[in-house]
Parts: sequence; C-alpha cells; structure tokens
Amino acid sequence: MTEALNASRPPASAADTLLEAAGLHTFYGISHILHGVDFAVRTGETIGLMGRNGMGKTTLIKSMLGLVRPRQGIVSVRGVDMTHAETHAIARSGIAYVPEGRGIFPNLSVRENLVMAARANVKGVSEWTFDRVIHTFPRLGERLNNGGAQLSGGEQQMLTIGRALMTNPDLLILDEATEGLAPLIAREIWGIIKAIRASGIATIIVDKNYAAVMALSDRSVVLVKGRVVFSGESRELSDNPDLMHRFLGV
Amino acid sequence: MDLAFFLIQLLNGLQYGLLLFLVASGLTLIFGIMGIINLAHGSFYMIGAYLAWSLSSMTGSLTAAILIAIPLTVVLGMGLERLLIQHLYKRDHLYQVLLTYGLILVFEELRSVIWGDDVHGVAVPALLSHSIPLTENLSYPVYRLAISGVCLLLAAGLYFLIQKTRLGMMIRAGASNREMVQSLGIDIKLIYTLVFALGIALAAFAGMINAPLSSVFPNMGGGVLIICFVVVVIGGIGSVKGALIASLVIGLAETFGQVLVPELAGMVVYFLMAVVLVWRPEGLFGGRS
Amino acid sequence: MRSFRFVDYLPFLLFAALALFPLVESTFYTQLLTKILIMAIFAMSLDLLIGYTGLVSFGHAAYFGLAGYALALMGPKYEAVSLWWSLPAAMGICAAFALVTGILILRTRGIYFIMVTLAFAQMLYFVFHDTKLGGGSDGIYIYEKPLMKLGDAVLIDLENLNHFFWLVLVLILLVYLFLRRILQSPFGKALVGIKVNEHRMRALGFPVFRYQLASFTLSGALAGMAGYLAAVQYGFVNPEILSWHQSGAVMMMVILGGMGTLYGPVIGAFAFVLLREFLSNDAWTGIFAKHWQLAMGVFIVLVALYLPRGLAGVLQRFGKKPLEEADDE
Amino acid sequence: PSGAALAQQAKLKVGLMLPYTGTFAKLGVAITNGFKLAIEERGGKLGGRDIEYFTVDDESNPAKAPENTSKLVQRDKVDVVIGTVHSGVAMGMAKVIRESGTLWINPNAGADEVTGPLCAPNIFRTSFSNWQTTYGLGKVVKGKGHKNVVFITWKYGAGEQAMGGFKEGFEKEGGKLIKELFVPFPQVEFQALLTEIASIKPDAVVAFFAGGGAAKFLKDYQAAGLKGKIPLYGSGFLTDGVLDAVGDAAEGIETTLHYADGLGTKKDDAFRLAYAKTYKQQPDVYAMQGYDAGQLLAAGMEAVKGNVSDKVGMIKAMETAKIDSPRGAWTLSKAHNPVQDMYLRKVVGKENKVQGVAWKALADPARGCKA
Amino acid sequence: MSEVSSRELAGSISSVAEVVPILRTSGLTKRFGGLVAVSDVSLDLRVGEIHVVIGPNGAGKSTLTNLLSGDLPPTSGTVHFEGRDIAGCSADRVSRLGIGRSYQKTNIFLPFTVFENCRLAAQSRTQHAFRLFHRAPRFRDINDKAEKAMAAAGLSHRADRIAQTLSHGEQRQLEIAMCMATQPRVLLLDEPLAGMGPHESQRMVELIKGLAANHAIMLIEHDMDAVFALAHRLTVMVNGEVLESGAPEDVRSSPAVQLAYLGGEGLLHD
Ligand SMILES: Nc1ncnc2c1ncn2[C@@H]1O[C@H](COP(=O)(O)OP(=O)(O)OP(=O)(O)O)[C@@H](O)[C@H]1O
Ligand SMILES: Nc1ncnc2c1ncn2[C@@H]1O[C@H](COP(=O)(O)OP(=O)(O)OP(=O)(O)O)[C@@H](O)[C@H]1O
Ligand SMILES: [Mg+2]
Ligand SMILES: [Mg+2]
Repeated sequence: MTEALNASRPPASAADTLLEAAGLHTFYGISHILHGVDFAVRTGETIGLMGRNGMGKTTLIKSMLGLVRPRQGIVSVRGVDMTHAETHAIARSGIAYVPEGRGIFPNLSVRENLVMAARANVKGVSEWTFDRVIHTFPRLGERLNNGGAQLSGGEQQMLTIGRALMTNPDLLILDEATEGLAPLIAREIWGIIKAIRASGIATIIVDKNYAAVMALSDRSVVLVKGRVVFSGESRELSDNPDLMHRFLGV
Repeated sequence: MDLAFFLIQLLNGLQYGLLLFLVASGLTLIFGIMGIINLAHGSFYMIGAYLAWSLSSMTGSLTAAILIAIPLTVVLGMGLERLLIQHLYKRDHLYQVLLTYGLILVFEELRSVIWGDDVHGVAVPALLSHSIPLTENLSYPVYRLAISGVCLLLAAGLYFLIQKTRLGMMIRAGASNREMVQSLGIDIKLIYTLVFALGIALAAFAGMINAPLSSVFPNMGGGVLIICFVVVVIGGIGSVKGALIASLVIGLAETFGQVLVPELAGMVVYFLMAVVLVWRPEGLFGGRS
Repeated sequence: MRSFRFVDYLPFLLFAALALFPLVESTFYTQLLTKILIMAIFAMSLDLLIGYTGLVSFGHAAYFGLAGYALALMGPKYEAVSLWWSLPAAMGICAAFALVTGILILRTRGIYFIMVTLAFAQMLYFVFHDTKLGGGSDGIYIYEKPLMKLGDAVLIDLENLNHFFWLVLVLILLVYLFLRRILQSPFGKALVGIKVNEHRMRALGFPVFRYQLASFTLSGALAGMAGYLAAVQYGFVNPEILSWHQSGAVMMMVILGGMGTLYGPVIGAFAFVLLREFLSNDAWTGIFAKHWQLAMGVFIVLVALYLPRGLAGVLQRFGKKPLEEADDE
Repeated sequence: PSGAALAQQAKLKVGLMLPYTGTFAKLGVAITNGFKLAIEERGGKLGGRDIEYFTVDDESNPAKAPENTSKLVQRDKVDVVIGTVHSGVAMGMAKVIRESGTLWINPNAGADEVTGPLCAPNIFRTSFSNWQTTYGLGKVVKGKGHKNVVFITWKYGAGEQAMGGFKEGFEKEGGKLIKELFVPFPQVEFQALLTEIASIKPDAVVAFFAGGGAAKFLKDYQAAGLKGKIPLYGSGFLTDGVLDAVGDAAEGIETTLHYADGLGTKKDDAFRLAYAKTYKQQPDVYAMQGYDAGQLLAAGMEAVKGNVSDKVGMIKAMETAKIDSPRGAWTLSKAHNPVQDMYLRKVVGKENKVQGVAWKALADPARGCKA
Repeated sequence: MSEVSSRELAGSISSVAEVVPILRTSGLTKRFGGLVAVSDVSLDLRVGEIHVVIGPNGAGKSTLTNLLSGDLPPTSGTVHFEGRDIAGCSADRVSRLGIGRSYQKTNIFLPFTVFENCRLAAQSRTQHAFRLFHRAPRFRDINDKAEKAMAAAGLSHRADRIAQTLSHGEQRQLEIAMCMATQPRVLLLDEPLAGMGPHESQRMVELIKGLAANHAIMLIEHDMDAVFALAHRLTVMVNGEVLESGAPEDVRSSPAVQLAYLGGEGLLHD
C-alpha cells in the first residue's frame, strides 16, 4: 500500500513551488529557535514535518504564516515574496492551518465555526462545502448548535479540520491534527488526508504517528533543534532505522 | 394606582428602556461583542449631541445634521481604532480602561474649547413635534415614540448583524482568538476597525437623535456611561437580546422605583444589577462557555 | 549570590527622604504629600486585588468612604475619639462589610465582578447621599481629630500637620512591608496563581473562594485605613468619597503606576495627583492651566500606549527581572 | 518703611476657587468675569493695592474641596477666597476656611448652612441661600389662587432646602404642599413623575432644577402636555441660562430670583453694557453675583485702605456696607447673607422679564447661626 | 465495607490490585440538556491497578473524569472515595482528599516558570497556606516535591523556563508533572500522552507503570500501544455508556469493541 501511494506521484518540478521558506531565522525574544531553515512545498505535494517535542516544527509553520515574524529569511507563496505580508493575506493565497491544541472559537456554535470560515479557493471553486464537511464528520452534524467549548476533545479536533477545509485551500497545514482522536477517527483523518492528497491539495503534516506520516507523504523533513537534518523522500527515512533513531528517538 | 396610570407608567418605563438601549447599543457592539472596554463611550454620545446641535443650527435641519455627522463619527472611530485602540488588543484589558479614561478627559476638554460650556437645545423635527393626548392633561410626544421605533429597528439590525451574518461571526470569533481568525484568511484588523467605528457612530447617533429630548450640555456623557455598562452587563455580555431586555427591565425599574419607592430611587438600578448578578453571575443571557 | 537590586531598596530610600520633607517644606506641600500617601495606601490595597488576586474592583471607594463615615459617626460630636480604638474599629467595619459583600460579589467573575463591585459601592453611595444618616449630600464634619494617647500623654497630635504626616508615613511603610511579606508567603503565591488560572488552582486543591475572600477582606480593611486617614486629614466626609469617580480614580492610579508591583500604585498616586497639580497650576503652565484636562488625558493615553507595565515598568528596567519573580529568591 | 506701608506695596492675593471644567464650568467663568469687572472698574486696584489672582479649578468635586481650598489658603496664602458654585464644595470649603480664618466671599453656592450653622465672621455670601430663592415664591403661588401644589426637585441638599423654603412660605399663606417629588440626582428622566403629576392634578407645580436638567425638565413638561394645563413655577434657576436651549417650552413661566432681565435701573444698565463690552457676551445672574463679590471686597478694602491685616476693621466695613448692585441695593444680614429683594420674573421670549418684587428685602432666617 | 463480587475479583486477577476499591462509582450519570454524556456508569479504581478507559470521541470519558474530580456535579449517581460519597463535592475538596487529575486540554500557569508551576501544585498539599509571614520559597519540603515531580516528568532541564515558552509537547509534560506534585493517591489522567512524541511517550509510559504500584490510576488514552502496555483493566465507553469492561485481552477481542472503537486497528501502524 505504501508503495502504491508513493509511486502514484511523479516528482514535482521546482517551477510549481507553492510555499517556500529560505534561510529562516526565528527568535522568541532572545532565544534563537530556527537556525536558517529552508523548506518548500510544491503544488499537490504532501510533506511530513517531523521532529521531537520542542524542535521547532510549530515555529517553522508559524513563521511561514506570518504568525511569528522571522528575523531573517524569506517566505514566498507561488514565487511571490510574502515575508512581510499579513497572515490573512498569506492564508488568502490558499493556505489553511489546523493549529496544534485546536483553536476553535468557543463562543461560536459548531455551525458558526464552520460557516464563518467558508471561502472559495483562489480559482473561485468551492469543493468543500458545509454539507460535505458535515458528511465527512457526521459527529459534528449532531452537535451543530453546541458551543465550541461544549465539544469533546476529539470533536473539537474534527471541527478545526473541517473549518480549515471550508476555506478550500491549496495547501493544508495540519499540526498534530490527530491528537486526541480515537483510532477509528484518526484512521478516517488519515483517509481524508489521502483523499485530499489525491485531489491535488498539498499538505504539510506534523504528527506523532511517524509511521502514518511517512506512509502518506511524498517527502519528509526532520528538524532537530531548529535545523533541518533530513529532507528527502519519506521512504529514505522510513527505511533507515538508524536515522529514525538518531533524529526521532524511535 | 389606577389602571390607566399604571399603563401609562408601563409605557414610560418601556419607552425609557428603549432609550437606554439606544444609548447602550454602541457599547453592546464595542464592549459586549468585541470585548473592548470603552470608558469613553459617553464622550462619543456627547460628541454626537454637540454635532447634532452645531450642524442643525448651521443647516437648519436635524435630519441633515445627522446625515452629515454620521460619516464624521465613522471616520473619527476608524482613526481612533487605528491610532490607539488597535495597539491594546494583546494587552491586559485594563490598559483599555486607562486609555479610554484618558480619552474622556481629552474629549471633554476639546468639547469645551470647540463648542463652549453652554446648554443648548435642538429642535424636534417639525414632522414629529406634536403630542398624542393620553388623558385629559397628559399627552405623549410623538418624537419619543418615533425614537422607540428607531431603537427597535436598531436592536433588530444589531441582532441580525451579530447573530446571523458571517461578519457577526467573524467579529465574535475575533474576540476570542484573533490569530486564528487571521489564519483563516480573514482580515480581522480591518473588520475590527470598521466595527469599532460602527460602534462609535452608534453612540454618537444616539446622542444626535436624543439631543432634542435631553438638550446638549457639558458632561452629558458621564451620566450615561455607567448606565450603559449596567445595561450590557445585566443582559449578559455578547447578547444583543440580553441588552435589549436589560434596558427594558431597567427602564421599568427606574420608572416604578421613582413612583413607588422614591426614597430609594437612586439605588434601584444598582440594587437590580447586584441581585441579577448574584443570582446569575453571567447576566441574564450571558455566557455560552 | 544575591545581587543588589535598586528596586528593592528604593522604597526605603524614599521613605527616609520623605520623612525629612516637612522640615524643609511649607505646610501645604506637607499636606499634599500626606494626601498622596493616603491615596497610595488606598491604591496599594486595590493592587492587592487587581494586581495579585485578579479581582478588578470598581467599587473600592465603598470601603474607603465607609471608614470615613465610620469615623464621623463613631465618636461623640464635639469630643475627640481615641485613635487607638477608632482606627481598628473603622478598619474592622470595612473588613466586615467587605467580608459580607465579598461572599456575594465573589460569585461573579471578570467584567461581571467589576460591575457588581460597582453596584454595591453605588448602593452605599446612595445610602449616604439620599438619607440623613451622614448629613446627606452635603456631607458631615468631623469636628475633633482623633487623639493618640498613651495614658494621659498625647503621643501624636493629629492637629499638627507634621505629626499627622509622619503617622501616615509610618503607616504606609507598615502596609507596604505587610503586603510584601504576605505576597511572598504561600498565601500570596496562591493568590497570584488564582489570578493566572483559577480553574487549575481549584483542581490542585486550593479553596479558591476562601483565598479570594481573604484577599478581598484584607483589601477592604486596608482601603478602610486609607479612608479613615483621609477623613481625619480634612475633617470632612461627603458621599463623593465613595462615588464611582473615586473608585475610578484609584483604579487609574493602580493601572497608571503599574499593577502587581505594590510600589507601582504608589508611583501612580504620586503621578496622578502631582501631574494634575502641576498642569492645573497657572503659575507653571500659564494659560494652558485652564486646559489641564487635555494634557492630563494625553499623558494617560501615552502611558497606556507606550508603557506596557505602567510607570513602574520604567523603574523595572533597573531591576532586571520581570514582573512575576520580582519579589522572590 | 512701616509694616503697613510694606503691606500696601505688596499685591492683594485673591484666590478664585471655582469650577473651570465640568458641568458648571460656564458658571465659574461668568463669576470670574463679573468679579474681575468690578475690580477693573476700580482701576484694577483695591484700597490702593494691585491684585494678584490665584485660581483653582474645583471641578465641582466636593471630595476634593478641602484640599483645593487649602491650596489657596496654605500654599498661595491668599488674603481672600472667592468661591464657589457647588453647594457640596462650599461645605468642604467652610471647614478649611473656618479653621484658617481666611476671608471668604461666596458668590453663588446657596447651601443654607454656610450662613446658618457654619456662619463665621470671615464668611460672606453675595448670592442667596437656597431657602431664599423659593420662600417668597410661596406667597406668589398662593396669590395666584393655587391651593394644592406639588414640588419637584432633585434629591440632594440644595433641592431639599429650596423645597423647605417654599413649603414654609407657602404654608404660612395657607397653601398646602400635597406632594414632594424627588428625582435621583443628577438623573434627567422625568417622565414617570410627570405622569404622576398628571394623575395628582395639583393646582400648580413648583420646580427646582438648574442647567441641563432644567432645560430637559422644561421640555419634557411641555411635551407631556402639562404646560398650559398645570401652571409651572420655580426658583429662578429653572429658567436662567437655558432659554436658548428650550425654545418656547419655558414661555410664560414665572419664577422668583434676586435678579432679572430688564430691571432698567441705571446701575444694571451700566453693568450690562460694561460686561458685554469687555467679554463680548451678555452677563447672567452668576456674573452679577461675581461682580457683587468684587464690590463687597472693594468696600472692605477701601475702609482699611488696603491694610488686610486689619481684619476686624475690614469685616466690620463689609458687614455694614450697602452694596449698589445691578440687582438693586442690598445689605448683609447678621449671618452675612444678602438681605435683598426677590423679583418675580416671567419668561418672555429669550428673557426672564421682571414682573415686580415678590418680596421686599427678604432676609434668610439664618437658623443655627450662633455668631 | 463494600461487597466485592466474584466477577470483579475475577476481572482483577491479572493485576496486583488490592481487593478493596479506593474509588468506586455507581449509576453515575451526567446530562447536558437533552444529551446524556455519561450514562449510568459504575466502575472502580484500586490501588495498584491501572484502569484504562477508552472509547470514541465524545463518548463521555472526559466528562466522567470531570465527575470524579469534582469539576462537574453529577446529575445522579454516587462516587465513593474510601467509602464516603464525594459526588458533588467541589473540585478543590476532591483534590485535597487525594484525587489528582490532568487535563486533556493543557491547563497550566502560562506566565509562571515550570518550577513555579510545580511548586504551586506541591504547595496545595501543605498546611502552610495561611501562614502569611513566611516567604514561600523557603519551604524546603514544597520545593523538594516540586523538584521530584519535574524530574519524573522529564522537565528538570526546563525548570526556569516560563511555561508559555514551552513547546506543545513540553506543556503536556508539565501538565503531568503538576498532577504528580500534588501527590495524589488516585490519578485521573486524561490523555496524558497526547501531543508527546514517541520518545517522550515511552518515558511517560514507564512513569505511569511505576506509579501504579502505590496509586490507583484511571487512564484515558487513544494511543493503543500505550493502552495495552499499561492496562490492568480496560473499560470501553460508547455514547456515555460502558460497553465493555474487563481484562484487556478479553475486551480487545470483543467484536462490539472492535466495531465501535478499534476498527481494523493497526492498518496504518505497521
Ligand atoms: N512563545 C514562545 N516564547 C519562547 N519560546 C518559545 C515559544 N514558543 C515555543 N518556544 C520554544 O521554541 C522551541 C520550539 O517550539 P515549537 O513549538 O516550534 O516546537 P515543536 O517542534 O512544535 O514541538 P511540539 O512537538 O512539542 O509541538 C521550544 O524549545 C519552545 O520551548
Ligand atoms: N458543557 C457541555 N455542554 C454540552 N455538551 C457537552 C458539554 N461538555 C461535553 N459535552 C458533550 O458531551 C459529550 C461527551 O464529551 P467528553 O468530552 O466527555 O468526550 P470524550 O469521551 O472525552 O471525547 P474525546 O475522546 O474526544 O475527548 C460530547 O458529545 C460533548 O459534545
Ligand atoms: Mg508543535
Ligand atoms: Mg476527552
């Protein structure tokens, strides 16, 4: 199965780079977190971003989204420099973000959480609609009028993913999207990611389930202490227990 | 108390309550929905009243004055949000308290410099200047009733905006997590600027259409400030419906308080607030989470 | 190694300098300073709530004013009461009032808390404003200042401005040391924990309500001390001293000065009173004196914008550590 | 040079403690103007001495009153304090003034106590006591044939005192005050009580309000349809300074006050002309009271030839002075409150036109004054 | 004081549990409006036993924890702790009785240092609370407890970091450390491994295993590897009800559980 997944994707050319970060240095106050990180996602590509706790995965994502301002380096979307663009502008260019620890709006109902985010993609097409999201996560359909804070942890997670899909992104960034999901649902999420991938939407996956990540992604990037220590085909990594142990502690 | 008398007092109370809602509507938006503590709310109410007075004495018509003044207050609101308020969203709410307290002083003094310290009146538009007789010696001014109508419209409009439109959802979402809203591709900064300006304009608008009833005088904002907060809080923060009901309740309580327990009339509102909040710590309609 | 931190010793340096003040300056400024110190005590008591317990009280003047009225109504009209018992009694009354109201008020949180404190204060305001209990809206005089005697000897003559000043100075130092000590104790740490994350504190097993109530009561009592002194100073109380304007003013002092620092509110009290003094004095600001509110307003706006920790934040640059740990180790 | 001569060269320090910001700012300015006009008319000197002014904005805040007063008394060491508008502030001033013994001329605040229980040799008033503004009105209202009357005012000291004065005067004439209505101070929502008035159907209504509240009351009274059905009377403050604001809502309303428009006396005309010329606006009752404060001070200063240290002499002169005021000549009662004519005025257009004298040389009873 | 049925005895054969449950619920029910989030749940916890509760999202696991910890009052039913009914007790009472919990959604003191977070937690267990005139950092016993808790959760190297500046996973570790610092006898752990990487998870699993010796532990987890590594007893909840409860192996093979929760578990795992 893993074979098939990887084989179906021809390597993308550099020309259709969707999101790119070059030489990022990010600080929180005086602590230097990212040390010159290069990172790129091409159209339709799925990337697994891995690393142990506190290595800078989330920081990298936030730096690219303008939620944290890198002190050095360039972020560009489809070749356009967006280093200093506002977060909403970056998001508008077709990027959706599922943050770790969720980020639902507790004072909005489930329905409102979804509806407020609805947007067509950059080409004006809406593949993901309210109905489709509810169909994907029937559990949410049963809780439409619950406040966001009145959901179980896993329901909140589904809501966040559903909300991101409502923006019809070209690139979906999932930071620990399966955290707290029951195996069955987690499997569903992986299934959805697979489907998303098949539909040509690019994804960045950060997840503790390294096996699933590597199985689903075209390429893997591993961070250690804010530096990219591995970047290449996922298989390369998964086939090399030594690397796995050195970088990921497994 | 005979029945007719009682009914008229009931009308008084409801009408006064609607007036309160009118004045508090801007605060419902800025404080109740956006979560910004704006002590200068009364100042914008005052500015509205003074604008109504000075522009209507220039143009000779209150309607014209209002039409000119509203864009002015929107611009003022946008300017303030961009220049000042915006920098405080990430900080402790109490800095908003400090800043808007400073603004009260600034606006009060500017008012004195620009418009002086006199008491002024604004004429009721001729169309609405008659009264409807209720009893042999009591009648009801049509203008008051007209304002009540405007209040109800405003309440409905606000409710629709906040609860039913996507914009309303975005505003509410922004109050809980701005970063997340931005990550969804929504320019929350712009939205907040506009909504803040709308709130300011509402406060000023209340001052304008209230000017013929209340007259225009220095410090007129100070008196309404607290009562507006009381309205929003009793109703439950974030609830337009709550604010409306709270204003009606307060209107009735004050009206009947003055008649039935005149010695305690001053306290009635605060007593009511204390009771409501001790009984329901989140206000009448507050707190979804 | 314990490094020398300027901020730690500043209060004591200031204290020494202030103690000499009446010897070199005229009565008015001594009196003004006395008043500032009284407000500073008041502001510190509020900081215990706002800055450390996370309870923003917008009705703190209630306790301040109540103590004033307690003094005015406590003694016989034309005879001096003894400070020995009247001050504790006034503070006790405030503490009791804070305890009782606190039990009700502490059911609410956040902005609702702000408003219920206001409500209780306003009710008290109208009690004194609308009834003849304390002279109605015109207020009531305290004809004789309290006496501080030991046996038959008068220890401190409160009619003497300098003596009164020194009394207030000693009291503020005591209050400061007292609060500082308390805030470094486990009790104080728990209060800050409650401010930051009440829910978690409860889950950790802290009886949050009791802590809050203790803090509220203590704060009320200290506000009462300030109110008592304020009433003594001018021998006059009227309902305005428990109006929301007064509550607002002291809150501004706390925020302006810097919450959660204890000395911040003291700075705030100085800044608030002195600045107004300076700006509205035409000997200094000439024709602009008439528009002092404008300058004051602009100043406040600028502080809110550019000094994220209030005026005390400027001082903290000297002491290296941030807010939370500024007082231990 | 002798001490007295030295004193003569130094400037006379006059402290003005008045509201310059807030609701009463305009009154503070008018009083200041009036006072300064009186001084200017005397060449800017009193008793041969130049004047140095010290101003304090009291913000109409009673809580700050003692402190503000001591600013003038202790910091600036003024010879005389002129102030203030708000009765509550005046109460706080009295405390400090009585202790320091500084000369105080009160150009407005009408609290009965100031020239009652709190009276003192160094305390003077050139305006009125709250009692005075309505006592004479009792006779007027009764004289119009009204028997059962309702009084409405804010619930605060001044309102209650004005009501007390009216009640005393009215019931002495055989009238009956059937209801006392209070609005919480400073609220301006009158509808409930207007409805109550309509249901009581008294012969007349007497009101004590001022400033913005007065304007609103007059308009509401008219809008409720009561105007023209139940006659409205009041102390003069009801219709002073608000006529521009209320349109025709005040037309025809009769009030009593110690001043009025169109008195037509030489002194008044001269005052009005001079004031209008200097300040480019019409004087009002507050300006007149300030002006008289200046005149009273001048009388004292001239008697002692500028030697303020002769306090006894100065007080004596002021006590016995006959002030030639725009309102008509007046003298001081034993408690240092003006003994003055109360005019009956009627609103005609934008003026409070004088109708006659409601009470000749009315003196405040100065209850509780032991001095 | 409580009768122990033979079935229960049989169920705990694999564990080293004491026979008498320290905490037991019966008929525990919680309604939110029309929704019955927890329905008639009866289970018990024993010292020495790890009782794992699993179930689909929204099954009511966290709500159950909230009922046991006093965060929510039950609609009906009882919670007996050492024989006395604590249903409806406030959260702080329950905590002081010796029932500690961690939160699924990180719930820590963000502006404090890691050490201060743990110190506060440890402080809650002491009698010093109202001793107003002693500096808090001088209490040795408290400090020691805090240090130990940090070490156990593998956070010692972060002791002086402000909690807000920790990464997500580190915050999860702190969450556990704080729970430990209160030295409870009963531990209610709501998805403690969520957000932790495999390496950190491994350490946490060891930690929990070690704690089992003298604690009663209720563990909620979705990480099946951890679940089966730890569970002495397994309860599956679905729609607020207990679907199955017993020895892990038995439960695992139950078709109902397979269908409702596990699915074809491990498809992507290998
Ligand atoms: N707001 C902040 N201020 C200071 N330091 C921070 C902040 N947020 C994160 N850090 C630090 O930056 C480093 C990287 O954090 P980041 O959140 O990017 O890690 P991560 O790889 O996403 O880890 P995890 O898997 O635990 O989520 C960590 O050491 C963390 O302590
Ligand atoms: N305060 C509340 N009001 C209304 N419904 C609620 C509330 N809290 C929880 N719920 C609902 O109760 C159900 C049980 O929630 P709970 O959090 O206990 O689930 P859970 O088993 O912990 O799920 P997860 O594994 O996803 O964390 C959910 O469907 C949730 O939507
Ligand atoms: Mg992360
Ligand atoms: Mg859960």
